[in-house]
Amino acid sequence: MDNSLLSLLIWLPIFAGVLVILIGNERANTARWISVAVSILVFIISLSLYTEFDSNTHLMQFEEKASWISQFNIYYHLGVDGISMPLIILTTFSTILVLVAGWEVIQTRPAHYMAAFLMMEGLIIGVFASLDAILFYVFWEASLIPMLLIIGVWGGDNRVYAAIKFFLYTFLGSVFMLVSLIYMYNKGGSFSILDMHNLSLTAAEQAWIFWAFFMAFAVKVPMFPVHTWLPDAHVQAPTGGSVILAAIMLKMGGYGFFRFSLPITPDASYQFSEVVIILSLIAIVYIGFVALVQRDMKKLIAYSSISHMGFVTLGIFALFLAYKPGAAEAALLGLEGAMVQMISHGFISAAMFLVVGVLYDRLHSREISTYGGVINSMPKFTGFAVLFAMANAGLPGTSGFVGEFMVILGAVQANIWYGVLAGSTLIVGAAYTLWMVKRVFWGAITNPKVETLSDINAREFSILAVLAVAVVAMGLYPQPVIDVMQVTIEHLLNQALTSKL
Amino acid sequence: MNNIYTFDTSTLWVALPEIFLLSAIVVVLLLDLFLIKPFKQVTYYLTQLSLLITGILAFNLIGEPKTIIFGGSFILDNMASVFKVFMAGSTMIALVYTRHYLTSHKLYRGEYFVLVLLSMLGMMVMVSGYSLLTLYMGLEVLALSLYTLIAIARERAGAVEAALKYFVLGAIASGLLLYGMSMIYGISGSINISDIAAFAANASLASREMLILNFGLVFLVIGIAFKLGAVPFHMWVPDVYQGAPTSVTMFLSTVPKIAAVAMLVRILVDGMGAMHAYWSDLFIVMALLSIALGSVVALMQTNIKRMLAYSTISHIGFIMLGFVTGVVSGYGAAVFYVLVYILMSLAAFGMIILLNKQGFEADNISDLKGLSKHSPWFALMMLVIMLSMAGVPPFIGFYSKLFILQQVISTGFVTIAVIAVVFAVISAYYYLQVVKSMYFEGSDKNITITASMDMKLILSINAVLILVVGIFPDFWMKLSISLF
Amino acid sequence: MEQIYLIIALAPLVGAIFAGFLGSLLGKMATNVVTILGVLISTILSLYVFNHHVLEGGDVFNENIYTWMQIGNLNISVGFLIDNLTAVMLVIVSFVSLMVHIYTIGYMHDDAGYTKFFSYISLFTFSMFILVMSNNFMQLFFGWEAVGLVSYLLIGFWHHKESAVEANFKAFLVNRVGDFGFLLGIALVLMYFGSLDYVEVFASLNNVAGVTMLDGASVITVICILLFIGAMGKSAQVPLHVWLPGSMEGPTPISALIHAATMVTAGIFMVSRMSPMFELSETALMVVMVVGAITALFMGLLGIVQNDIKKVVAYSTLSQLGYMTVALGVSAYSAAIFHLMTHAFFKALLFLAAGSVIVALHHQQDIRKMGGLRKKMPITYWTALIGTLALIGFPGFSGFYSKDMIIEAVHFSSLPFADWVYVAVIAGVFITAFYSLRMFFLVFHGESRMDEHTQSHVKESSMSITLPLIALAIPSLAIGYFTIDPMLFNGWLDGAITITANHTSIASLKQEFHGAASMIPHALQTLPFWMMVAGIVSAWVLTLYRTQWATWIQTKFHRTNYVLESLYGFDRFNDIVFVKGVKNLGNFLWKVSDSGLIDKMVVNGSARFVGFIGSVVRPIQTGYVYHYAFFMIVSLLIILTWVLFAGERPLLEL
Amino acid sequence: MSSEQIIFYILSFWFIASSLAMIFARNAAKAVLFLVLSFFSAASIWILLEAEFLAITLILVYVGAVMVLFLFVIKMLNIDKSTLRAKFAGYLPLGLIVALIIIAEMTLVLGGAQFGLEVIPSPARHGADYSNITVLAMQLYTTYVYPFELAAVLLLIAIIAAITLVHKKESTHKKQNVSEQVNVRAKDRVRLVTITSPSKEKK
Amino acid sequence: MVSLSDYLILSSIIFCIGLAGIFINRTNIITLLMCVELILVAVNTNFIAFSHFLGNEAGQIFVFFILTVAAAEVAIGLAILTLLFRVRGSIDVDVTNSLKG
Repeated sequence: MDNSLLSLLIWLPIFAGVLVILIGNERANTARWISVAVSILVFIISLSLYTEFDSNTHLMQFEEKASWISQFNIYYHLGVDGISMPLIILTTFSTILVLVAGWEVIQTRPAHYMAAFLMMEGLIIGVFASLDAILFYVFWEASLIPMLLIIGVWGGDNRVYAAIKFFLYTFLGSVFMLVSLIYMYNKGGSFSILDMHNLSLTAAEQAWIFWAFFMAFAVKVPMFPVHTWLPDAHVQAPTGGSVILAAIMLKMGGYGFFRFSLPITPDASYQFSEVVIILSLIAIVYIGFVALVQRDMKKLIAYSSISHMGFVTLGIFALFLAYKPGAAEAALLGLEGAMVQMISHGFISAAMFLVVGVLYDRLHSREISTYGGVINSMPKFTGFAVLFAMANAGLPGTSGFVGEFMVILGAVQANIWYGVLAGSTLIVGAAYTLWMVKRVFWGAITNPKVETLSDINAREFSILAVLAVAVVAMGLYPQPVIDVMQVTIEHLLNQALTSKL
Repeated sequence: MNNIYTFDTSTLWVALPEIFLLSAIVVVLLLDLFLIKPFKQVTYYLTQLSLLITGILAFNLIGEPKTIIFGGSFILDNMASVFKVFMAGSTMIALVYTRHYLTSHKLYRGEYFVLVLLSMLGMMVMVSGYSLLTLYMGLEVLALSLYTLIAIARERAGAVEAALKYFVLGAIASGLLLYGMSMIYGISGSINISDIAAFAANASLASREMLILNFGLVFLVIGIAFKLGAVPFHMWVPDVYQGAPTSVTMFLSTVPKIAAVAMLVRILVDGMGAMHAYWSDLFIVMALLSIALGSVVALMQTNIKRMLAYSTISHIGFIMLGFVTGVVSGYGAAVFYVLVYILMSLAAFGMIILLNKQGFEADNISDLKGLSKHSPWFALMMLVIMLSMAGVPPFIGFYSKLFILQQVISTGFVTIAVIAVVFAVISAYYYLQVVKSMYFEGSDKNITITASMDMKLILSINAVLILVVGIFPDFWMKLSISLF
Repeated sequence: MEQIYLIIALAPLVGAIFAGFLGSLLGKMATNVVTILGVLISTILSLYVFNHHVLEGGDVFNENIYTWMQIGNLNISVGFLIDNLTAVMLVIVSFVSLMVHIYTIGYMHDDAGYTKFFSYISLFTFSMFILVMSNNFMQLFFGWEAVGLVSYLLIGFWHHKESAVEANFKAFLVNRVGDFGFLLGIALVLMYFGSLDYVEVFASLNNVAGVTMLDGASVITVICILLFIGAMGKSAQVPLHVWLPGSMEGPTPISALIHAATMVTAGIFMVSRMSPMFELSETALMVVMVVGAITALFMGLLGIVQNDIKKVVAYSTLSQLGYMTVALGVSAYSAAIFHLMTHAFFKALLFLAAGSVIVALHHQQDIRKMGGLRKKMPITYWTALIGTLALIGFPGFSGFYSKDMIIEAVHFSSLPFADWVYVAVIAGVFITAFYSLRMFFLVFHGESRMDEHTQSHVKESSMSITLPLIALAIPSLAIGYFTIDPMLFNGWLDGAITITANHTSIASLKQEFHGAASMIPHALQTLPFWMMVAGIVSAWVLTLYRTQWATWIQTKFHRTNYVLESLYGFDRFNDIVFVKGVKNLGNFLWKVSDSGLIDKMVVNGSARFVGFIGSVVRPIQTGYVYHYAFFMIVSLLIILTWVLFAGERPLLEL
Repeated sequence: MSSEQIIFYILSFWFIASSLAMIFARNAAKAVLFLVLSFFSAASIWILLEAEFLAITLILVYVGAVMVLFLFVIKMLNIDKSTLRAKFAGYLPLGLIVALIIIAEMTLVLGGAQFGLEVIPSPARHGADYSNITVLAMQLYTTYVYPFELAAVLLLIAIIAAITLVHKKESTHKKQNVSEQVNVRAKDRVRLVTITSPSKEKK
Repeated sequence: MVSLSDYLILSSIIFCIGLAGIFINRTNIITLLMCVELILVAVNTNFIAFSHFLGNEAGQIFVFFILTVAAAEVAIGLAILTLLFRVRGSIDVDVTNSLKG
């Protein structure tokens, strides 16, 4: 592969999206075929990131650099390392699923729907691949636009509120990041993220910058107490939107912590790590309880997403307390656990939302009480649903276990009580997930409409099967994923532990 | 004594664009009188041609060394030439949109074009003005033409009311400005910017000169703030934007901002640059008030023109922040912002005009309902425009804000930057209202677009530019900085 | 050898996958052939492994199969540790599983989920193998949860029954509570030992022995108790026992395999596996012992008032698990494993027999509606009799040896509260005998209380059902006699179990032990035997001889009866505190805190606040031009004043 | 007190008094006349300042033309009837306070300390040969030729504006359009309509 | 002798009377136009006074142009006023508030 692999990954879907818009809704089938074909192509191309990836170095790979806005030394600078590469592949992977899932479900303006997702794919890849802060910010914000439209145009009854809330919430979060990026540019004369890693900052500066970043990333993750956009957005978004939102967009926040907060403001991260950890634990426990009483399936999964993402932030920020000189394993467990959790959550939440989507397409209700005894009419589907539910509950052998396991192991070493609180998700997580499974899938049929449900068709089956394979494979053998990020994370750990003061 | 009073005709070429334009105005005016109905369109084309030639003439002067003629009243520098080119270009675009509006609202009259050209002339005078007197004269030429343009829809009560308000307040503002000018003249003994600059540079702190300069400065700043439409001298903006015929609003909200900024630069930067510390304090307050009030009050609006008026006030706040920095690159950022703002504002009003139907102003946000169904392309364009105004990347509006913020932060005003971005987020809400209307809400009304091809084409190019320049903003940023 | 171990583990998995994905295509026959074949291979190879390790004294096998995760120096792998303990467990699991597989052919013959069922039980077998063969905590946890998953699926196998669905949810959750402790224990192990590998952990036990945490608690104690909480969940010790009776909602073969013979004993196995660690903490051992004793006694009592045939067996399982736990507590790990083994056989037998009855009576489970089945179902009768006698510890039967050893071990224990526990386990013997025989008599003896229709159809079950009964009856009868010596005293489990010198129960037992045969006459002189006899007699009296006395006792001791029938109120407590409490808490957090406070007040509130400010500021724009002028002029005044007198550089001083 | 001062103060008094009278006048026409009085005072003061040309211009242009225009409009629109000022009293005190404060501040700034005779002495009076008009004219047509041209443009705008805004075109009278009449065709006059009878349609 | 300061203060008073006139006056718009004229006269007086004391004619020139502009302004102002009268039937300030908010 030549050097412009990442550019190809970014721009191919975006231009394909434009093309699909031009094809128009009238020729919907052409649009669908092209979209799916492009997404598969992009996925295949992105796989070469994995195959050609050198996991023995923390340095950026597949780098591209060209002057963009010379006024500010802004470069079109792309590159990936062990943190971003898996997330890019996750993105390309999820997009295929979403496009296939929307194949016949989306009947209003199908071409635009497909185009929005394709463009979003490109933009999100851009987020993960950017090595220039402004380029990053541009992609970061731009990716809001297609999501805004996806929620607003194809969403549920209260979509307008949800879409605008989503947009403003995340927009508000990220503008502070912009200010701090500019601040660092003024200080260091470069918008390159890697240069910012080496920029020396005083304690006060770090604190301000840390919180500015925190605003941006915490909203995106989302962390307690800035999470309330998520349930609304998820519930109102069409299935595909929820999937991308949960599977990828939330990861942008976690990625931000990895890429910006830890290396740029290590001392502030250390100083405020307990605050973040406590917020994460609140997210895990408190949100777990909130999830338990939800009556809307999507809302339940949305809340469970918040809870699961709490592990990501917990894992990241536990490193400072878990690290002991000479024994980096605990800190690494947390950090890598956070990464693994992000990827795994990408699969599982996507799967869960698709599961709800399958039901919603049939009965147009997300209320748990509408269902009951679905297994009787949809046994195959229930099989998948239960598998994913178990993964959501963190059952060993599924990917859901790996991240949580690692983070809990790490957190316990930071402070036993962190571990206790985090571990409570074993109970609460199982409770809300399986209670929903129980009320939706098991039992006798109470609603006559459930009886008429037809089991998943080949298209739905294949989507769920692919996800199931991914979930189980990663649960049984996570090492390949860890291999890829190991060196990078170790380097990151060093950065986070090296004081800038 | 007589030898002081000279008039050197050999330097007149420097004012060639103005001279040409004035001649062209006379030609258009006279020709229009004799044109019979079927050929009325000739006025339009002639106007466009005049603007084109004016623009070309101005373009040719780019790169000429700084020249001051007419006894110090007139300056030719790169800023002046570039601004003139931009003004000519923007006016041409505006006129493309205008023609559609005028025909559909039965306002098509030759005088309209003459007045636009006259205001253009006034703005060119302002841009090149290098004495308080010429600046004032240019300002009045512009203002009087605008009053007339607004009132040209004379059957409409709103338009007349808007014109009247603008007129009365404008007159007061002129009075204040003149009062300030008299003070500056009285203390410095000259009305030439260069003399004033020299005087201000030499005035020592806490001296009598400083006191009077400052005293005059307050009035000058107010006069300029009024022209820009900054809070608390913004009251005319929403009423005039709403009341005026849309084509006039479009013109009024765009090109004159360049002139106002040019006047600001001439008086405050070129003339009172030494007193930056004094006027920048005022600017900070007014800029933040503008950003805040513009963002917050716009939330409440249902009329899209009025909403854009408040949004303009907010944008003006950002532009003023550029001048707060007191450094060349900051001024460059402000100029960049102005140019970007004009590009966006033209497109936004162009969209409103595009949606006009025979005699019906589509100026409520709800009139855009369901646009994305009936005309996805233009809905997309409007989306781009609105998000760009909100400052969302990758559109050009983001880079202008970025540039300003970068400058503001580098001067040490981090808090100001934070306040500004928070309000930028608030303002995003009302831009989203437009997006909401277009995309999220259906409508049983069938929106048909009746505009001619040239209008559609130019509008599309205009909107696409918002994206394209957004992707490659480097040149324009550099250009803006190079003007100082 | 590695291949053999792999085949043992994977053969059932292959069967499970085959049955799960292709079962519906291939039909019932192919499904059960494949799955049974898989388990059969495992059984044969298990016997081979047993022979290799236990009988021939082969070396302990401890190798990693693949690296699950490598972080820094921390290696977490999937691997096998095969020693005598594992070998014994393999045999038990594979044998019982094989029997249950065969039994299922008949039992589930008409069920719609036939192939699925086979898939599940094969999957279970695989998971159980992984659990017992594991050489590290992660894999142990994996197996631990995997058996839990299958248990969940199988309890809810008849998913149309609301009670079954309720029960499996409950089972999973209660197990999760245990797992929560277990996982924390594992995390602490990693924290203090730096490894999750058994061998490495045990090797560095001495380094950690004196370490304390959390203001003085011994690390080892904390870890052991946390791990034991896991065991409590899986092995259904009080108070985490509440799920086990409910699990009887599953098909009977499951009750036999999972909820009697194998899975529930995983906790016992785990603690035995961890014996080097538990040995270092008296406190932990004591906790184990006391919990076990409470379970053994009080769960047995509940068996008395049960009328559901499976529930009675279930409570007896709880009680027997309590015995095993007690044995663990007094460091008689081998006795626990021994009882585990015998219990596996006779309890599986009892369940299968119960199942046979249930099938014969068209899924009638209430023992008050049975009676007099002895004639109609002779094989079931005789095998059930063997099972019952083994359960109550009738001398000579397998249960006799194992239970007697446990009682004696408690007797020799020097732990605090050991005396009380001794009393409890002795009392348990009476209770066990009483409820077991009560059930036995009610089912097989006396008048038939069935309706006409059922009675006319009752007949002995088919071959596939009776065959396993017979196959299980043989070990239930004899295995105790043959294995007590090698298992407890002659080193079958030596390599796998560590007992420190100060825990002398087993050593004392060894001194007392003079061969299996001599235990029988000896037993006649001991209290437990007579307690058992008393139990049998009272059962006979109350069920066959003077049934009205039972009613009298029930009314006379109605309070006690109420306590027992309400199962000590555990369920109600859980319902009120956990189910309702958590729901209320969740609703509070959701409605009040999350959507009320954060979302409505802070988030939407700030949006509304901005809107409010807007609506306040907006009327300033009155539309009157003189207001605008006034505004301008006042602004002029303010600015002028500010510039002249205030600001950073005031120009004038007043 | 010199005579110049006395004259100045008298004129100032008149100036201020008539200005105040103007803004308080209830009748628009009277207000115009008070303004004329103000302009006279102003012109007189300008003469004190030796700006004779401008003083004359003020009288001629303003009083002679602009004020007449005002009066003309007032009479034309018939708006000299005094309308009651409903909320007049409410705004008066506030307005006066604001105005007084501004005056006070301006006085502070412009007072003797800055522009007193000690700081800027009164210049010597010009001699009899001084022609204010000549001096201004010399500059106007040389140095200030550019603004002068602009003034012309401005007046042009005023003309265009006045005509554009106020001039009524067609509405007042009908007129013939000869070319239209000549070029008319028959089909422009008569439109042939095919009328289908409803009964036919029904079948 | 009359000092420059006196002239300036006089004009400032007139200036403020003009300003005050605008917002305390709501009889009709024509009075507003007259107030504006008052303001301009005040400014002119400033310029002339400065011009006189500085011995510099630029101020007077400036006044010349201000007078021109003012005349033109009045023409346009009155034109707009006439229009307003046509569309509204009144030139009361109080009724011209259809645009607000």
